[in-house]
Amino acid sequence: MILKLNYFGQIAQMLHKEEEVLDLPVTTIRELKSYYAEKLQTIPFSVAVNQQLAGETDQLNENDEVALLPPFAGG
Amino acid sequence: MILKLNYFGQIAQMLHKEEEVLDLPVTTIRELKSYYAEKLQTIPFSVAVNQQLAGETDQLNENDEVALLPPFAGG
Amino acid sequence: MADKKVKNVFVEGPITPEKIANSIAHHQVKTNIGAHDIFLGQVRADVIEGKTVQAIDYSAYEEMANKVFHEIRESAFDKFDLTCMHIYHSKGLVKTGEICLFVFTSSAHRKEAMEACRYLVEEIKAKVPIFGKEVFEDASFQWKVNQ
Amino acid sequence: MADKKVKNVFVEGPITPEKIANSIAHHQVKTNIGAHDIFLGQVRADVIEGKTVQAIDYSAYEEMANKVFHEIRESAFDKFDLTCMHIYHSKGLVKTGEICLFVFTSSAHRKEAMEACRYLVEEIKAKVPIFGKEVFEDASFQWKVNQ
Repeated sequence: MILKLNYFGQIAQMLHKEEEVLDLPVTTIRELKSYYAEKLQTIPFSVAVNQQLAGETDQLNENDEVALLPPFAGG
Repeated sequence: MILKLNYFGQIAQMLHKEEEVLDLPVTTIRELKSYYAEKLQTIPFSVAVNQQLAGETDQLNENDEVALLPPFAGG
Repeated sequence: MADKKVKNVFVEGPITPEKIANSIAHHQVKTNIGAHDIFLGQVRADVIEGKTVQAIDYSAYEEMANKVFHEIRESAFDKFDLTCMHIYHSKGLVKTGEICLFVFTSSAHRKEAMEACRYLVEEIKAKVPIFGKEVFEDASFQWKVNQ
Repeated sequence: MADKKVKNVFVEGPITPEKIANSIAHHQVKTNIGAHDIFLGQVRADVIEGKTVQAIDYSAYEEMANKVFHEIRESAFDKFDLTCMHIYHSKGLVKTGEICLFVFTSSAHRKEAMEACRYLVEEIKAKVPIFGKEVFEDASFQWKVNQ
């Protein structure tokens, strides 16, 4: 599935990029998370789809804007 | 007993003065309060002696600085 | 950093936004601070029996008030882990829309700063002998009482 | 006075005391306000393994962050009886002692202003996709995580 991926903070640093378009073999957030879990090692992260935080069982759709978000540090 | 009396806010307004020295026939705060209750009609008030809030049964001493305080409105 | 000297909390007339800005700026050298909480009391144009408040004329039993402010400060330093604490209150005339109370707490962390600020405001309203005359547009007035 | 338009909350670099003063001054025409509460987040010079934080470099998923700020604002207007509410957050470099978060609530009465301010700060810390790199004096860094 074609996804527009956005990386932030420590994740962008580790992956050496802030965005990319990828065709990934995933259809749910759970699958996406396990796909990235090994690349991101110990960094905890949440996932936003089209700028909304997504739950584990949410489905992904073609061309979704997907963001991998490390822990928040606002304030 | 000679007392240095200080009046504030609505009480000063009603008594037409801010301070006076009086020789009053009172020895406790309770007596002082009942002495003033009729002059001050419906204005609730607390009493400070030498700049500390006083309780009903506290004793007064010669030359005490006594303040009659209407309800607080700070802030 | 509890300070044993009784300070003068009273400011003649309203507390200006510039005073507040200066006070904030002075804390930028204190790099152990992570959170500030500021409470501001502003004079409201309440309408009472058809008449609108124009200003509050504040008076106080000043010497006692400053002592009570001091006690409140000391007790807040005991209760909360604060870096700094500042309190200013107006005396004299403060018009509607102007600021009459400025409470400023600073701490390493937000929880302490916010709880201390709230504590201070409640204590000030309840315990400090300050009196306020709400002046209406026709120059009549009534005496304000804290809730 | 809930506002349906998504605002830009981000300010480039630190939030200045002058900006805060201007924001306070702008509220002096709103004479139905009786209480303001202001929370300020300030960058702390924490010492971590012998190295001192010099600055935080903030980044954000800005478009989503502004939407989340908007949702938080709307929910605060629903929960609390507020006259006004303003939120600003820094992006980019904010040095120790400088201000990175400014939350400003105003209401007729103190309780609402203070509770809303606290609610907003907790919501912002928990829900907004903002990231912070704590930069040390030797230019090394670590990623900040909210407690």
